[in-house]
Amino acid sequence: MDNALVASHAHTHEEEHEHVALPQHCHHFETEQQQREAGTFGMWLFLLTEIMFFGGLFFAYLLYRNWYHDAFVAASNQLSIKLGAINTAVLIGSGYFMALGVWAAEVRKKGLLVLFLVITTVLGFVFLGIKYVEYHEKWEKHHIPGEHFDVSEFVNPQAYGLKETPLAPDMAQKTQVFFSLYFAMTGMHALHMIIGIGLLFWLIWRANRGEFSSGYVAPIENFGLYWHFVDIVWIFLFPLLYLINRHPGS
Amino acid sequence: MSGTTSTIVNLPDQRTATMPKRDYLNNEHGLLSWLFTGDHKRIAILYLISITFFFFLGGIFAGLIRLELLTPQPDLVASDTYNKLFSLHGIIMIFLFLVPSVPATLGNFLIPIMIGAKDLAFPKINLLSWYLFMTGGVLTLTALVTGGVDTGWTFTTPLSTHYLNTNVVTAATGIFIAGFASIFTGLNFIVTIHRMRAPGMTWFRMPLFVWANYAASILMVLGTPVLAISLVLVALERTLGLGVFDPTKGGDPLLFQHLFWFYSHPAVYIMILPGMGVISEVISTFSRKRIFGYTAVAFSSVAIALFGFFVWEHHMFIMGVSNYSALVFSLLTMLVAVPSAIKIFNWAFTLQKGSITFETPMLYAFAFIGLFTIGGMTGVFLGALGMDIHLTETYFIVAHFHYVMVGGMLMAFLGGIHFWWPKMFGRMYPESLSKLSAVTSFIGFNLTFMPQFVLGYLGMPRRYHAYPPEFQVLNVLSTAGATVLGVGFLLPVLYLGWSLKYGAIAGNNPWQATGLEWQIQSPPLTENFTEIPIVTQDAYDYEWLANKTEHEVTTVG
Amino acid sequence: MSEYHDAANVTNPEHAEHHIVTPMTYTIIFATLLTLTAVTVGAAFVDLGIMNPVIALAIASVKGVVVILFFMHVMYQSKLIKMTVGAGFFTFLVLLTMTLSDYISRAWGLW
Amino acid sequence: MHISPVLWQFLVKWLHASALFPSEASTIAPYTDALYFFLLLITLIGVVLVGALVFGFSIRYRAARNPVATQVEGSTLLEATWTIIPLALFLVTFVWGALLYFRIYTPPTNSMNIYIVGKQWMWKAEHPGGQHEINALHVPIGRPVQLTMISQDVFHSFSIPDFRVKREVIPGRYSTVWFEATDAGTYHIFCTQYCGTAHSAMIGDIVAMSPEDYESWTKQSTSGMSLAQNGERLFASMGCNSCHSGNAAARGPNLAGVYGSKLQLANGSQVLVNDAYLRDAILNPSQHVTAGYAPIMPTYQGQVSEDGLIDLVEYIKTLDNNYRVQQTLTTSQSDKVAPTTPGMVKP
Ligand code: HEA
Ligand code: HEA
Ligand code: HEC
Ligand code: CUA
Ligand SMILES: [Cu+2]
Repeated sequence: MDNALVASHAHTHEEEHEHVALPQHCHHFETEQQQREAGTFGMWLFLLTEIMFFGGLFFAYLLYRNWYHDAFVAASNQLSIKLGAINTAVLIGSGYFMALGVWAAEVRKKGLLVLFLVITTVLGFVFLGIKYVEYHEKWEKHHIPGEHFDVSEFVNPQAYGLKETPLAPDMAQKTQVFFSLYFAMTGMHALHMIIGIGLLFWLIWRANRGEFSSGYVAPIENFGLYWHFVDIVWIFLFPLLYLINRHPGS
Repeated sequence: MSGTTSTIVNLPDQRTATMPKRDYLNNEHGLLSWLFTGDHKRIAILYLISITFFFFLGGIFAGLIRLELLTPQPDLVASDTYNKLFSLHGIIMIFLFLVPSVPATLGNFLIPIMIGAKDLAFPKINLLSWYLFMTGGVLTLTALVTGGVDTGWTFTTPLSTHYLNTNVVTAATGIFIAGFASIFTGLNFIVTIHRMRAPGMTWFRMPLFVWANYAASILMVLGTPVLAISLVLVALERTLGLGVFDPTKGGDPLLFQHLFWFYSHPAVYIMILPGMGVISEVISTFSRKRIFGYTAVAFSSVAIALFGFFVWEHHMFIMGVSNYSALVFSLLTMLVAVPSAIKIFNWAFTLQKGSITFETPMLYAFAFIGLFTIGGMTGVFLGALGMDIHLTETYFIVAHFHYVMVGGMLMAFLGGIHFWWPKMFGRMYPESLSKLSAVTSFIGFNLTFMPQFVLGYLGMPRRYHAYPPEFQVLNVLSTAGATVLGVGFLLPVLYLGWSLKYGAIAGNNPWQATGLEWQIQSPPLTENFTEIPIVTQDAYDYEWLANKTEHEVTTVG
Repeated sequence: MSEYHDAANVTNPEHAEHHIVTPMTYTIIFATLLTLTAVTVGAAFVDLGIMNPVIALAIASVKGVVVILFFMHVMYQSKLIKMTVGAGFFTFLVLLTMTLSDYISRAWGLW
Repeated sequence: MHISPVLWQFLVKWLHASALFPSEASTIAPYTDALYFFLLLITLIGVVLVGALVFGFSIRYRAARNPVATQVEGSTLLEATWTIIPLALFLVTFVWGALLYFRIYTPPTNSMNIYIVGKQWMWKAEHPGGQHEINALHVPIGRPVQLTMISQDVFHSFSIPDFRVKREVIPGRYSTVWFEATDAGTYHIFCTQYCGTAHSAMIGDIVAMSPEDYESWTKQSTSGMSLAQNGERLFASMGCNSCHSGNAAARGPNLAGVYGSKLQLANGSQVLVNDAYLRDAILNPSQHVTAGYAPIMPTYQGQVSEDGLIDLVEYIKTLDNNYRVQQTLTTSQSDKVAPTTPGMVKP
């Protein structure tokens, strides 16, 4: 064998890794440090794609918000700020427990880990539940874009007991753009939540078997990154969709 | 190396030569061992088979297109069918063939070996990527057999959202999923290149092939999701009646194009950069010389990737974008063309003072240099605002992008396949036949697409099923060329398949090349290296190689 | 804090840098985020003219950054990760500004 | 030995039918061709240069002649050379291309205006005099012609290769292009933007004729009503005149002479009133409310076709006093609210 080419200290894994040879260690990695860093880095790269994915939607929002500001204000005022705020808190809470879960895994507390993951999941469901209530309301009010979209509430708010300033019919039509974006953005976000909850179930099951309480925290940590990212998207969606212009008057 | 031989092909004595007993191909047996493999080399082979299939499918559509255009009248197929033909030709060739071509096959196979790693960072994700690709491919095929899709590969709204009743959603879903395959490949490469280099393998010791794929990976990771979201919105607009791009609802159809080209311009560099990487390896090997201006070539890849994100609007110059921003984008387009020129000249000067031999991969590399220069320069025509007005949406564009994609990337891909064939399968391809096919496809190619430049300047619009009779002569030439070209592309499949069993045994390093991949057995072991190498030499260090071969015969296994 | 500093150094056999963020930190961050949410809701009801969206976005950005730095541990990560995160937002910014260059200047007229 | 008749036919056809360049039939064409030849030239130089290097080195340094390669690291000087020279050439190209672009997309002020409506899959041309054409366009030579174009459905693209002009025809928004034909003759119009099934059938002829011929053509083919006259009828029948009567107390602003002026909007900005603005003011009135008026104008979105809009726009463009408006008001008054005060007629 070519000596110039081969590490003199080349370690084959079984012999040299006296410290730990976790079962999860993959053999194509030199060390676990390397494996773990690669995992985190890979996860972050994946999150970059998510940034760009939502980025397209955020740009569309930015554009139309400037074009059709009045329609966006009126349509946004149809959203329940209370539900939105509650949902923000719920999601932040869920993120908080996810973070605690990572900590629990790091300090190898199996019981706590499972508990925290379960709370995270429950809060995720609460979020989706509230979202469902909101969607349902839009459905009843015919605010879902498409054939049945109805602008009468914006043209003639008084008839619906609203204190809003009425919109001219042409501007009222543009509320449909707002709701299109609203459903696209929150829908994509909810889809990410649903995928996340699916993964959470799997992680809880594995955590319960003690897989993550012996020093192998990468899956928990990386899932945590995903979950927090979904949080961040919402952190931006909330002000953009719910809080455009809430003060009475203009 | 005595250096007196006129060829550097260095085959082992054929009477005693043997294939290694154990390698990645015979390590495990059975279909399942392939379908569940985590080995980057096997996944590369899976990809190779799949994209070859899609290439020929796309090629058959191309053949039908050319056949229809033989006469000015719309006589072979109905216009709807014609529209489906070029749409599927474009979709299949781009998303299912060219984007994954070099990265997912050669890149998958070689990048870990070139940097001295045992596998990509995430083997399972690598396998997942192939499954996603296949799912995307199958969905596209579904769209094809259940009635086709006729949006063109650009899915322009509002045409795609409101005016067509073909399988737009199925095809878009297919591309969406195949897009994630591409994202995962890129992600895997970036992590691997950052995190898994062997000791001593510094950034500036990496082969340029790795640099080029690294740059392309960045584009895949950051660009593809924007395509994904724009396709999602198109699908939602079709199915649920959302109004983000719909002008009758107040949306801006140009926004779709902004998002689409934000991906699809960088995508053209996803398509060309890995091919440029191949060319660097081939040119260096067959001139037995370090690449001239290694750092310049390495950085120009990164520069192309970076600037590639700033020029997309040049696909929309006459579409109704602001003329001021058209100015900005035109200027940036001129800037992005420079790094490509740098590469071309560096390759040319690599030949200087070399000791050049002309094996098949080298012929393909020469074809690349010539054709890409023409294709790239005509890109500059299109980037010049006033010129683009006349040329856009004509056959001039069709010729431009076939010159860069077929003349550039496809030639590079074929060159790379020939170059690394002995490494992948341990056997040589037949040299004279392959030279013949390289020359055939070069001639056929020029005959096919050179007349299209003229056609384009004469004004023949693209995506035309019938055309005024005065354009016929040039179209006949083009169709004739396509037939030659088809033969040129069909031959390699035949003789490469043949060589799998009957080719001469290649040995570890038939080209006497310097890359780490050539220092291990061919075909490699599943784990690539029995022991992780320590790298002490730069890339393309032929003195190191000469000294090394003087001292010992390299065998691994 | 050091109590949780993974004394056995098991999660990270070769490098000891891996930082375990304590529940205390998490809780502080959690409280900050909730406060900021309340602030942003409150600010929405005050008429600040053009500053309204600016403030809302500024607060959202602060929240986002806090989440990235602490919940997502970027604060304690290598330079590579920090640059990766930066690259993502940079590309998003490119998408934003370069596309806007079209939309903003369309209104300038002449053509 | 003789050439086969098929081949001979082919050669003859080749020589006669496929000129390598389209005819230069507009004032723009020579400018475009000039840039084209410049670009061809640098391409040729580039390709020859690269070819010479590759082939030259290949011959000089082939292994048979040069068995041992000499390793060379690189050269900053050379790198700089082939960065700067192409960059300089590309920048020249950019400037040249930009100048040409402005030339092609900046119509002269004295150009005559023709409206084009694109729809799947035909072109409708509407001359101000009321001549309508389908898949054909008659224009005089020696006179700048501006096309104001819009699509009823998807993107199309109006291309006249012999004039070297082309412009996207966009749904929901006017785009313009101009040319001045120089040679009488018939040239192709192509739709160059893929627009669905019969995209390749969306073609037509542009007939450039001498001013006299054009004159007589206009006379022959008029349908009796000019666009503005059509517009006037619409203006009355759709009730525009009830608000835009020009009376001091009218609910809507006076439209006479508004075209080409600068309007002060309620939100403080100023706009130039052009065709696009007029169209938008009818469809999306609340998006740019004129200062001093309430946003009461209803939207006519979906109630008036693109052709109708063109008629209205053309009418408003030609409106230089309110005499006709008042006339129509009295004739179609019965079902309309009468203006409250008998107004004074503005100049
Ligand atoms: C592999 C794919 C690929 C590559 C690499 C490129 C490379 C380039 N492309 Fe191309 N392009 C496409 C694929 C590609 N393109 C496709 C698919 C389309 C059509 C999409 C559709 O509408 O369907 C398209 C369309 C397209 C357009 C849009 C036209 C239109 O719609 O109106 C433009 C406009 O600027 C353009 C420009 C360029 C430029 C400037 C480059 C540059 O990067 C080229 C740089 C290279 C060189 C410049 C050559 C090397 C230079 C030298 C050797 C120097 C020579 C020496 C001297 C000058 C002395 N391309
Ligand atoms: C990787 C990308 C790629 C590749 C490799 C090709 C390869 C070819 N393309 Fe394609 N092409 C595109 C990408 C590509 N194309 C794109 C993106 C479009 C735009 C689509 C759109 O408008 O939306 C396009 C459009 C396009 C058009 C314009 C259609 C139109 O606008 O109306 C034409 C016309 O000549 C054409 C021809 C060809 C030919 C002759 C080949 C040849 O190189 C193919 C050669 C290969 C074979 C022929 C198959 C192998 C051989 C056999 C199986 C033997 C038997 C076959 C015969 C003898 C014919 N292509
Ligand atoms: C109910 C009254 C009313 C009717 C009917 C009406 N308009 Fe208007 N129009 C207005 C008012 C008020 C404005 C100014 C405020 C604004 O811009 O919305 C206006 C503005 C305009 C403008 C913008 C130019 C300017 O000077 O502000 C145009 C053009 C116009 N109208 C055309 C029409 C046409 C064409 C019709 C019929 C198809 C029509 N209007 C019908 C009330 C009306
Ligand atoms: Cu209209 Cu193509
Ligand atoms: Cu491009």
